Amino acid sequence: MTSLFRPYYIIQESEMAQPLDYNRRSRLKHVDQVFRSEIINIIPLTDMEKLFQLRILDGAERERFSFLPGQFVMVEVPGYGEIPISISSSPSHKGYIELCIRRAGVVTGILHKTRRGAVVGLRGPFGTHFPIERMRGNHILLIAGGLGLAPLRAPILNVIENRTDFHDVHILYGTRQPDMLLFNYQYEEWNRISDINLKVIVEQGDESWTGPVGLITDLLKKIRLEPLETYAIICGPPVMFKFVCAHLQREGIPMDRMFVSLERRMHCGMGKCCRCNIGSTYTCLSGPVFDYWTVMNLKEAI
Amino acid sequence: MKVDLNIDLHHLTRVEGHGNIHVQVKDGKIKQARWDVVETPRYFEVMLKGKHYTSAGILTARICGICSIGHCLASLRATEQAFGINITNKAAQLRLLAKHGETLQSHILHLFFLAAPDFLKVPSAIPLLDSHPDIVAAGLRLKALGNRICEVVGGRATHPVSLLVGGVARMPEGLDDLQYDLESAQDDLAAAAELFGTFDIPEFQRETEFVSLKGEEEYPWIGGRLVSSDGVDKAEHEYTVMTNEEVVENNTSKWCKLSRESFAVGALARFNNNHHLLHPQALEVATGLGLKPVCHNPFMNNVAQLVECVHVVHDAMRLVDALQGSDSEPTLVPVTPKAGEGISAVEVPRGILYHHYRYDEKGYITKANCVIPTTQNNANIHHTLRDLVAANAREGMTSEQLELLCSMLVRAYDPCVSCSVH
Amino acid sequence: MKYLGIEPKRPKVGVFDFTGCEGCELQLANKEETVPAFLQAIEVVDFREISSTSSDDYEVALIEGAITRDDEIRRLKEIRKHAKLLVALGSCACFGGVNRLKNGYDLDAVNQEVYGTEPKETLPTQAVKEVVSVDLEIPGCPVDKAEVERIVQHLIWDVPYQFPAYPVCFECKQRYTTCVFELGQLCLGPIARGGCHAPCPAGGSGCWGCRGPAADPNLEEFLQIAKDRGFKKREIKERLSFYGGFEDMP
Amino acid sequence: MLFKVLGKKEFTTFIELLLNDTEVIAPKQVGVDTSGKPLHQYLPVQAFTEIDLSYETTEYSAKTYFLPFRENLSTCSFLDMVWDRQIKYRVQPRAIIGLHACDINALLKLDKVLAGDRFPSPYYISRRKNTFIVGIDHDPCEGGFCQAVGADVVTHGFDLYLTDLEDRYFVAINSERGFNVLQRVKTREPTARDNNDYLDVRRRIAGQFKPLEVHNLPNLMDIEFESKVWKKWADKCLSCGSCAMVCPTCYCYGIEERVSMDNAESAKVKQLYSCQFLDFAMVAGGHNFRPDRETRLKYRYYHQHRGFVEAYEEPLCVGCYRCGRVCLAGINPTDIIGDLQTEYQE
Ligand SMILES: Cc1cc2nc3c(=O)[nH]c(=O)nc-3n(C[C@H](O)[C@H](O)[C@H](O)COP(=O)(O)OP(=O)(O)OC[C@H]3O[C@@H](n4cnc5c(N)ncnc54)[C@H](O)[C@@H]3O)c2cc1C
Ligand code: SF4
Ligand code: SF4
Ligand code: SF4
Repeated sequence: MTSLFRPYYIIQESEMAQPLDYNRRSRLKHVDQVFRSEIINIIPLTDMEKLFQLRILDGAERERFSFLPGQFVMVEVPGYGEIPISISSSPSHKGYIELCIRRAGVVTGILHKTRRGAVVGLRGPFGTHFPIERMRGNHILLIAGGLGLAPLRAPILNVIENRTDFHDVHILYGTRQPDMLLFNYQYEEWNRISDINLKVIVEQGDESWTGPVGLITDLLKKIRLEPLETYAIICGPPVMFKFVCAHLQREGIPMDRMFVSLERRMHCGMGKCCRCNIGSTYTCLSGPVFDYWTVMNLKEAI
Repeated sequence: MKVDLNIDLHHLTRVEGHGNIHVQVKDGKIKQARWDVVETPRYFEVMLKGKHYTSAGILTARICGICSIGHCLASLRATEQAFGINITNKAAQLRLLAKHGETLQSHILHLFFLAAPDFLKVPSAIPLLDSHPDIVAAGLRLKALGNRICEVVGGRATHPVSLLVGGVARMPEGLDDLQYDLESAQDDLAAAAELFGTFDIPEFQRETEFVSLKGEEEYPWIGGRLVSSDGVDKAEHEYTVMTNEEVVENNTSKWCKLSRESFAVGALARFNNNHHLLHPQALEVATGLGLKPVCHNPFMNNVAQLVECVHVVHDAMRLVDALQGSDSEPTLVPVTPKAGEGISAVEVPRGILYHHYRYDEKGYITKANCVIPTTQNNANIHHTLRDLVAANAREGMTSEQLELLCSMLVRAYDPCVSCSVH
Repeated sequence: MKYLGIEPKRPKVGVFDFTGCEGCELQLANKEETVPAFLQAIEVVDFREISSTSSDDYEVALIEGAITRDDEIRRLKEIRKHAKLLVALGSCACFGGVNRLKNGYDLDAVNQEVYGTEPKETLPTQAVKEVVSVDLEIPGCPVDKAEVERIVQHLIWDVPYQFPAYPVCFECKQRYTTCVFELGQLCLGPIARGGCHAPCPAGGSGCWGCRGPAADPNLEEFLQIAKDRGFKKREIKERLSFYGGFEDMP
Repeated sequence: MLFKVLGKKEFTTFIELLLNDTEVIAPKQVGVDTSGKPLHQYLPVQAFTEIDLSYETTEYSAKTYFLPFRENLSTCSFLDMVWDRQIKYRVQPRAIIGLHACDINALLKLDKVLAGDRFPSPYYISRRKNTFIVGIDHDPCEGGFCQAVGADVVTHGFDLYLTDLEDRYFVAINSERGFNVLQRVKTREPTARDNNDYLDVRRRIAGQFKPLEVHNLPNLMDIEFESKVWKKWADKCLSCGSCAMVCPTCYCYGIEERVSMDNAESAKVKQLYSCQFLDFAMVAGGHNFRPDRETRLKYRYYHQHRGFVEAYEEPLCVGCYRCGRVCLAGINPTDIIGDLQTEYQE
């Protein structure tokens, strides 16, 4: 007797033939495959953060990989775990991506121990992005606190590369101490570009610090805004963006012109594990980039 | 003749628990030859007081991490005796199977990982990983088998969870796999026998009284009459006649005696008293390794353990067979506590173990007593040590050599020191 | 073996036993299929129960057992001096374990009962952390070897290890075990720390809480549940005090 | 939909056919509770006699056959800097007999998240497509409120669906696979009497449910976000996750990766998790987005009766009441929803 049921092999089904493309939300089912990617360079930034340059090993996959500023990837170190990390490099940059990673736990701890040449897994990109297109022709405020510069660096680079599309561009960055500043080797470059206003502030200075001391909102107060023609992107810890957004709101910037990137625990990036839910909104699908109005409306968001 | 020897061994290694060996020979005269148990006392008998009957087995399992199943079974049996409960045949078979698992696990641990390094002249089994990987692998496989049996029946390898007053919680799953594993263990057992055949077991005889359970139709493990090779024969509840515990100086363990100044329990005692009930295959191994009853060489306890390993593997196969074909008889009978006294004797790897409880009508313990095999052996170890030193304190013997010999003697008893100071 | 370019360091480990059943030490030799790999990942420099080599040169000290005598206190303090990382292995070391049960009695009377006229030296049972500072506690009676392996791996990688935050109940459910409350027995599963894979309820005994309380246990509600189901105060108390892990709870 | 009538004897033959061919999961009695009521579980069965189709409910849902409590997602073998990944999806066909409407509806909801949507899960789809489902009608179970959440009837998501007409089964066929398998046994076309009897049974069942107001929940959840009801129930919560384990629709999970002791390989294991656990929303550095029981308990209801509705126009909960039954503390959806409604009315 022939058997009653024909096994269904998912990998042989026609849908599976499509190439891996997370951005186009393909119907592809092989979502657990990762791009094997090589760490091509490791650049220490501070005691806690390192910048990793990663190149997807497979040429065709590398060609196809594209992302928008604000999106994140899931980085897997097989055996240790998989974590969401915002892409810190410019979307126009093909060939490799940059991830700025703080040592915080198991996976990040192991990543900080790896050496150039090690291969990790990447899935993505996932999530929403900053609406750079919509921002064209407006004044831009790019504000980061602490590690918030990691997700903000992609829009910064994107804006710089397309500087003529925007009016005034302000980049404001604050950390607790001078030795916690990220990418400090780049400020010089960013500052030299005429017409970009970069300001850095720390909460506590040290002997060598000559810049301003205080909170990020102190920098904001010094900027004259045209609220209805301004877009703002704010990345940093919740307390920080709450204050900044409240300030900007008072200045008259509409809440749906301010964008923040939220952080939640994540295990899949694909709206399955539920760990990133805010209320019942998936941060990985509807976020991490939200406009401030949505954030205000999400119960338990901040 | 001028023989001066000194051994001052604190915390003998490769035994369970803390004990010291002190030997002093001056001018060929033994000044002292001592085996002192210095383990910290734990007072389980007191802790048992006021405990509910459901706690007793779980608590007493913690007397010993190696023979936890033995303690648990002795405890359950004592409670069942007190309440007048008869467990079903199936439960008895399951318990015996778990016991066999423990015997195998414990004996193999001792033979391969605690005793063998002496014969192979290394400080532990760790270097054997590189030098004798096959031996280590065979030992680990056999030990794993023992643990698997315990796990399947008892729910966990150490400190069982399925053995309850009234029987066994459930019929285990995975008996088929177990049968397969038991059958495949034959090669490793043969290899073990071959290995021990190559070992240089010291020639040393000391006339000893051996105490064990008395097998009627089967090699004895759980309950039954108590015998000694000097001819004492008592019922289970008369255990105090067999043990005569006394507190001694320098020792946190008590000492026991019967017809002589001390007696021995354990694999060799069981073998000497019950060899005729061993599985033929086990007897064959015994003969092959030169173990014949009545054997008075304490070092041969190692061989007796190996012989028992062969026996329990075969007996486990028989039990698994019987259990697989068995009917729907329950594994657990209802328990109603009542006031009373219960005494049980169980042969655990290191010898005969007694638990004795008195219960109030609500099922709480009012008095408890446990007599552990190593407690019974300690006096004998001590006295044998002296004779061993006397026989070897001759010209050419160095302190190091004698220390090794003494250590090997103590290890041969496979003492479970923390047990003995429960 | 090297992985991702990380050279695993091989920590020098000493294993030391105090008042206990040595069941936890025995676990180190259990889970036989990985014993060789385990012993290659660490360098055992002192482990009296299985080895005759001894040394003071260890980075990690695994302490088994509770502390119940003066000489043990001295020995433990000495070990603390040598060890970079001192680990309490098993419930005896973490909470005092079943040994703590004796603290409920007058020690002289206890001694009298067991040793008659020749009392032996003994102190009230203490957990290791009550005597010296402890860097890591691995609870369990006995410890779960798989968990020990994972913790050792995390030590080798030098990344933090997090114990499960969930109670035993969860693992029970994952094993398809019929709730032992349903069978009329008491169980500490709802408030005891998981990670053991719930052998006891599955085996038919109910959980005795050997791993101590779960993260943020709801003791109040648990007591209510136990009471509602007809369990007597004495029984509940006996259960909670069994391994000493719930000692600090109100 | 096609309908057929299957005699009871033929039904036995039919099940035996399945048993001979494939792994069969069915309701099986596993014991009795303290009050003597039989306890059932969906478990693998070897013989027709082990199956008890008259069961009221099971402690666990059949979810575990689609979303196992623990599932190995992939394994990696290492070689210094590089590694090689292997993924295996479960493809062995399996049949589940005797699912009630709520459990099939639960699968349909899981389909929406795990098989539809932007990133379908191959692990789930592979199990789902390889499972042959035979449902069965039954009288409401105690506590069940499936009718209120629209889960008491099911129109698709199964292969065959049985309605017991005493001496025969009325069979609804919903797949080609179901049709083909049924052809191996003798069936007949339904007569007018069969149809009538079938509709009678359906009517009888439908008439037995107790009402529970849920249609306003999405709104109510927002309005009652600060309600005292949450604290009242959360104070009882043991954070043990039992509710999520037995629920047919809870699908949250965590990932655990492990390296073998010899560093030669690793496994990525998915473990179903529960939003009631303390560390559910905890991130590195120790910040916890839901540190207290109240927000965690509220979240579960929020997800089921508001978030899911927002996304798919229907609640996630199918009203099987398993979470209510399993909870030692007596927390249950009917009382919580009832409390919310009462408070709202006041
Ligand atoms: C959208 C997004 C973008 C991020 N971008 C960056 C970045 O550019 N640079 C950076 O350094 N960090 C970033 N993070 C935070 C980063 O994901 C966590 O620091 C990281 O997950 C910690 O992992 P661990 O294994 O080292 O920590 P552990 O404490 O060991 O965490 C264990 C697991 O918990 C989960 N987890 C813990 N913390 C977080 C968290 N904060 N967010 C999400 N999951 C978490 C992960 O699954 C992790 O594997 C981002 C987080 C999100 C959600
Ligand atoms: S914790 Fe348990 S197993 Fe470990 S030593 Fe103590 S009594 Fe023995
Ligand atoms: S179930 Fe309870 S008693 Fe058993 S091992 Fe787990 S925590 Fe310990
Ligand atoms: S929430 Fe409760 S009632 Fe609803 S589907 Fe899940 S278990 Fe059933």
